[in-house]
Amino acid sequence: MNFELGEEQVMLKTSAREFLDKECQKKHVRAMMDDEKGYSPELWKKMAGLGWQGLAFPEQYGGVGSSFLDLVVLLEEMGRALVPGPFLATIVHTGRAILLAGSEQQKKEYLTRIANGDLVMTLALTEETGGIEAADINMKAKAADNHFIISGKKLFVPDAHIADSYVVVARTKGGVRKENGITLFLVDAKTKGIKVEMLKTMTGEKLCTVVFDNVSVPSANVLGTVDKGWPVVKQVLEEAIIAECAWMTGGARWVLETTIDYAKSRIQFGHPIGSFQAIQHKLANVAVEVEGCTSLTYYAAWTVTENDPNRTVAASMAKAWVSDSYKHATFEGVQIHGGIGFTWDHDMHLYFKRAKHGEIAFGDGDYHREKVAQLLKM
Amino acid sequence: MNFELGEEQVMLKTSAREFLDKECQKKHVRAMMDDEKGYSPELWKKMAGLGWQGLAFPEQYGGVGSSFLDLVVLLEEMGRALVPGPFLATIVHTGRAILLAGSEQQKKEYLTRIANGDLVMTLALTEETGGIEAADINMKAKAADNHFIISGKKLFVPDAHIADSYVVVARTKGGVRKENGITLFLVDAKTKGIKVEMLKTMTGEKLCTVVFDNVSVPSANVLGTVDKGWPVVKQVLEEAIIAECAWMTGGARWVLETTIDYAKSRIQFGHPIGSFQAIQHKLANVAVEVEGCTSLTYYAAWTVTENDPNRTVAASMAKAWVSDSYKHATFEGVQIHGGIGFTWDHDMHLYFKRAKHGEIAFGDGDYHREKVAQLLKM
Amino acid sequence: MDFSYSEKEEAFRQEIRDWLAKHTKELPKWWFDRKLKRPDSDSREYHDFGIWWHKKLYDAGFVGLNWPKEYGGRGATLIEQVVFSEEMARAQVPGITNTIGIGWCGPTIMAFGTEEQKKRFLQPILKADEIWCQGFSEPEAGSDLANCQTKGVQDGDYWIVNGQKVWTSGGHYSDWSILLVRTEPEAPKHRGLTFFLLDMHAPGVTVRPLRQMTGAAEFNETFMDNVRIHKSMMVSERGRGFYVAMGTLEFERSGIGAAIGRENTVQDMIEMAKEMGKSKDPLVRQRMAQLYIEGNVVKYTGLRALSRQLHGMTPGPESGVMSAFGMEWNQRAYDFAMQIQGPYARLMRDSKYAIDDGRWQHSFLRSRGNTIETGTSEIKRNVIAQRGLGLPRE
Amino acid sequence: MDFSYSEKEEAFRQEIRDWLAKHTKELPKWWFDRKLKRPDSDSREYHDFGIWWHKKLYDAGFVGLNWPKEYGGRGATLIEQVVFSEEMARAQVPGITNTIGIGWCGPTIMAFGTEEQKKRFLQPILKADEIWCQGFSEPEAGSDLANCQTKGVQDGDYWIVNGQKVWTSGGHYSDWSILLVRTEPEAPKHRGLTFFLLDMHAPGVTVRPLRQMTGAAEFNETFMDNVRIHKSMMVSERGRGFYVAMGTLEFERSGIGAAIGRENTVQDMIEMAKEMGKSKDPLVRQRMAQLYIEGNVVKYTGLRALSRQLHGMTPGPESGVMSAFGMEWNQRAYDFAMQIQGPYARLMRDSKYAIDDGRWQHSFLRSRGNTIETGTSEIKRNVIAQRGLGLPRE
Repeated sequence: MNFELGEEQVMLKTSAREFLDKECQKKHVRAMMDDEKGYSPELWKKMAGLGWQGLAFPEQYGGVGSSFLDLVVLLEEMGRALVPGPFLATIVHTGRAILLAGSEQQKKEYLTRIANGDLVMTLALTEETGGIEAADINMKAKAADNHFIISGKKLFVPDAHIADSYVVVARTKGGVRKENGITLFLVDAKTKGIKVEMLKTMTGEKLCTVVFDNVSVPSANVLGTVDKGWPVVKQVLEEAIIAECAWMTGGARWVLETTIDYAKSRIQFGHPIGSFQAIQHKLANVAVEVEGCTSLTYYAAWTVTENDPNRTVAASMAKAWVSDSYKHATFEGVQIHGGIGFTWDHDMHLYFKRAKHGEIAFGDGDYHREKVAQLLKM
Repeated sequence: MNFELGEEQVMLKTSAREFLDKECQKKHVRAMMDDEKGYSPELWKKMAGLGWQGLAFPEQYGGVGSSFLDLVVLLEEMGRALVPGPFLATIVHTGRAILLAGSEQQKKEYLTRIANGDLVMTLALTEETGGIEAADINMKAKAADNHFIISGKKLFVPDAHIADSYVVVARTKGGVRKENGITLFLVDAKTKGIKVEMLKTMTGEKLCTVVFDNVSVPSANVLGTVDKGWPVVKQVLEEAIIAECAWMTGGARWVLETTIDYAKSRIQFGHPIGSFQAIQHKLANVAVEVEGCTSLTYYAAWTVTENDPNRTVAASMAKAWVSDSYKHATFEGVQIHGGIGFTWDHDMHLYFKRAKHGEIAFGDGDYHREKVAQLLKM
Repeated sequence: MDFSYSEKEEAFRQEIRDWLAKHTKELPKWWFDRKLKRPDSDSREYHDFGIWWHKKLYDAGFVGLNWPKEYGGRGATLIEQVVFSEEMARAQVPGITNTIGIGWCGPTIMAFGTEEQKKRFLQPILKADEIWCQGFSEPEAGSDLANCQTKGVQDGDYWIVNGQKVWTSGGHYSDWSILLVRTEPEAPKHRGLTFFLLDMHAPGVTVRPLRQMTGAAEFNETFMDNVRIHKSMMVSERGRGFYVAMGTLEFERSGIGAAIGRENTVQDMIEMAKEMGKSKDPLVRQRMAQLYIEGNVVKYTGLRALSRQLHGMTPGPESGVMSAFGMEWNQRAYDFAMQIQGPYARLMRDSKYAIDDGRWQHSFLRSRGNTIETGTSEIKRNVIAQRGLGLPRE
Repeated sequence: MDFSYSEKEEAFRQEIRDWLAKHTKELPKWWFDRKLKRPDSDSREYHDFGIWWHKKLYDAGFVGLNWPKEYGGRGATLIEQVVFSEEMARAQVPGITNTIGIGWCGPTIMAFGTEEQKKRFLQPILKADEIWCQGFSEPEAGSDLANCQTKGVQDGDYWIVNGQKVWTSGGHYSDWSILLVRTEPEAPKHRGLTFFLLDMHAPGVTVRPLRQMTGAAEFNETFMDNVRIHKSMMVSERGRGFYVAMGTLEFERSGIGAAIGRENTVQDMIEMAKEMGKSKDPLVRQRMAQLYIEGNVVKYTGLRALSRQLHGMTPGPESGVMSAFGMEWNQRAYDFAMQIQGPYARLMRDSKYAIDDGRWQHSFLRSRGNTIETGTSEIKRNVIAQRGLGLPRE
């Protein structure tokens, strides 16, 4: 047993930190908030050059063959740097789905291109309810010969405006058991009948509506088995949740460290404010919370790597905790920074907003606590 | 408009404080915890001599004719002194019910004796569910000619072991609308078929089970109208809740003041601990909460005095707030006192336990917040 | 103890109601309909709208309620001020503008100013003909105001002032500012400051917008480069500035308007929760009820503080206490409003699908400044503990 | 990073399981059935029961896992200690007794004691033949240990000790105590203390039970009236006592047992909530899940701290952090347990209708001591901030 990062993980972390300190400064993050695309294709290519996109994919699909746990180490650093772009959407939300459910040919075709940095993808999952239960999926896909016709609207689809291709979650069969009758499709973004519209978000991250108007998708593009897509979505959601937690944990730690530094140097009443007990105790509490983020996120990532049966509860525990903790860290971060922390020019608000964004993504604290209660068989 | 105590209220408060400082010291409170009766009949008589039992009853029934608001001023002082005995049970839970619903003869008979200090009464309301909704009342009272036969069990009845007489809430009619078919009875404690058993409580306050085994009660002892008792219970509950809040607020203020005094005098690390910011902020928070207790309780008491339509929501707001605040004040009170606050010999734990007791009485914070939500038409 | 109003007070209430019944309909549609777009809070349009409404209130005699009649105010009782706040909040109409001028600068001039200053400044403040802002905070003097670094050097009848202020609220539309300047560099920190009235249009004054995390720029940085202030613009004496400023900060509004504003916020949130299909969720109900209860705690505790004032008693801990608590209430409320919206909470103003055109998102972000801008929560708790509860300073 | 166990560790786990399978059934019925009456925690009966079980564990080689073999311990790895704690907690059997002796006094003697002291004391500590307690706190030295007033004056080969200690845990059953004494009244506070081993049966030692708010008296006051302590009972040097004591307080248990104990508590609470018909209440479900999650935070953060230790790194903030958080967890959990019971929460042990014979009530009251007894939450947060996060002292 070892709860510390291994040597290679430390190297990955260190090199990622160095790379991002140089290539993804806050100036870049801010520029991308207003940028039409929302990411830098050059940076994307550079990351692919470092093997990041393919980090957790097997070597036969152009990947590095590292574990999900290793990916989490990287994601933590990316979340710390607030790297703008479709990384989570491409690698975790869709890449992992293809790895899980794809045919050999699909994996070869898609994962290799993702790993090379040639393909941007996203998952078209949520609809107007905003929910992530099977019952929230109402978009219809009707079987015809050799193809399916998809119609309906997806909401809050990240990076759909730049994605080359989507994994679309649609309903191919009705019935009482909502978990049955869901199918995953690989859909080319340029297919006729697709309309993408960008929404304006608090973080500047790009979320879109994607309207499907009688979009025809070849049957060969079904990902996994027809009507049996939900278990795949469930597993991908678990991994997406843990990835989100890693991203958020990285940000939370930046907030903690930055605020500690500020508290050490900011003088009021002749003393550094970090010497005041009220500030010390606030920061001690934030430290407890951030350490908890790391602990639960790594544990959850380990359960994915090991395919441990505790995976589901571990993911929900992590998300409930990290959702509350990151947000709280940024609340205190702004407060301890005082006026300067409330300005647009200080970077704190970038994390503040990202924390709120992350809290909401894939279910908030209340949602995941209820999940935990269910898993405890209450 | 005036949110300060009037001159007479200040006098009442001051004289009550002086009287109780002398007559109801903590030694007495502690002795009564283990005492079989749980109160001092001598003290009871003295209080009656001061007009306390009859304070809020009209003069024609031997009372002083003061308002409910005045009673609340007194109750705050009694709660501060932790006066042991059946005051709330006799004056508020039953006395107010008789005042509300009793016939002229019943009022004369019962209220006069209560005011004189000759009668101890209690309300036999809750049953095994512990709830205070109409649906929780399942004890049956069957009509026969000129009398009713009551059978069943009441739980958590305060001071039943010393009460001369009970107001019993029983069901005289079944049906879907649980609010219909409830009747109140004045029952002599010595009636055949009544068995009282004392429970052991955390505070040493006396709670009992009262078992009614075919107890015969004359029809003349019906309080109010047969089958129409629930509205009376509802109103009495509101008054009981506000009375409980006043009692608790008095205790909470003792905790705040005592802890401030301790924090000023206790020296650690060469300074009074009250000079440490962590202690200052804890106490500032408790002060906010205790001030809120006073504000909401007095407002609620005023709504009763004025028969204001906001009475129901005011009572629930007060109880939700006071339940949480008194408890929190004692948590911090123990903590700031450190080891000494955790001992049996220090008085803090008497308040600590009474706060928990009060939190639970007549619905806790969650219960009353839900009530408020209903009243806000959510 | 009596929570009801006298006949005279009720008559005043009726006067306000009658006025509101007539004039409320003149307000633009976007004011009432939370689905409609409203101008940016830092825009000229919004500012002008505020002045327009203010002048209506002024004409009706509703501005400067608490100011003495001799200075153009109404000389209203505290209770009448409560009644006014209640009615304004209940009607959900905008309040007065030039709030810093009327709430802080005017009273400071009345208390410490010369006859000349009173004659010159008070009337235009009331009418909002001259807008005022506040120049206390500096980069190195946030919570620690006595650490003010802006320097003033005497030069005949003038003072030459150099330095920088931050968090000048509404500085870009302001005509005048109250200003704290270090004039006695040799004196102990608290005794080296002097209080001035600064013409914001004077040569050498530069105002630069300070953008907040909301994206708006309600505040400014004010730079003073050899600004000349005539000695007649000094308030009180040399070296007394810190104490004048502390006096200024005591002129806090009763907060009653805000208290009733909280009830409106809860009502709006309930509506929004219903629209989102969340109003039956027991967790949502608990938090909403708690917010409502807390709002009432602030309201009634504020009224108690007022009562004490009314009876000539010094305010107890309950007054300061509620300031911090009320500010934190905003933060809890708007965070919760975001939570109710779920994934929709991420959408901002001007976005398709944004709830109520993103006003909750704006409030959520804006509310984080509340526990900083008029003294941090931490400082307020220190004050409660030390002044309210009598705990010792270290 | 790897959360799984090695073969050797799994073999050790099997050894424990086998032993438990055999011996668990020897435990009294009341240990497992929360409906049954259990002896008072401060009673002789309960104490003797603890010793009986301890000796079984000792015979099986499960006591002093972390003690070096040369001192009679098992020299187990940290992970093996975790495995042991896990299995004990999972089986819900009692732990060892003489915890202060084994956790604090023994390690202090090993680290600072003389050869003679090690020979004399270590073995009886392990076997629980001699029970130890701790004599640090005094009425005027709670959080501020350096303020110790108990006086020691040298008299030939002896020290004459006078003073009073409080919060001597289990003092009434103890044979020996570690003791902090002021021997150099002229020296600065922190340099004037000396660390002794005190025979609790020595003439002049009086132990008086200190009743807690639970009604039980787990703790004591210890009075020393001209007690003679031989100089051979001194640990380390004169004047070094404060530093030895600080070292003692560092020998904190990994807390892993407690972490898994928390899972058991949550499980028991879920059972209780079901019996009370409250397990479907969404508010109850939220809080229960939160407690479970928090329990896991403490568990995995504790394991991370252990890992750092295992790899020879100094523990990060995560170790101290969790101590305060874990103690506060108990308080939240038991307060919540009371809430679930509604009106039944008021009933105590021995009362008809008391839930689980009042054990939740006892835990509720007892838990309030948790954030005081091994250093207050406030002190722990100071330490986290100053040592863990590197914030400056004022």
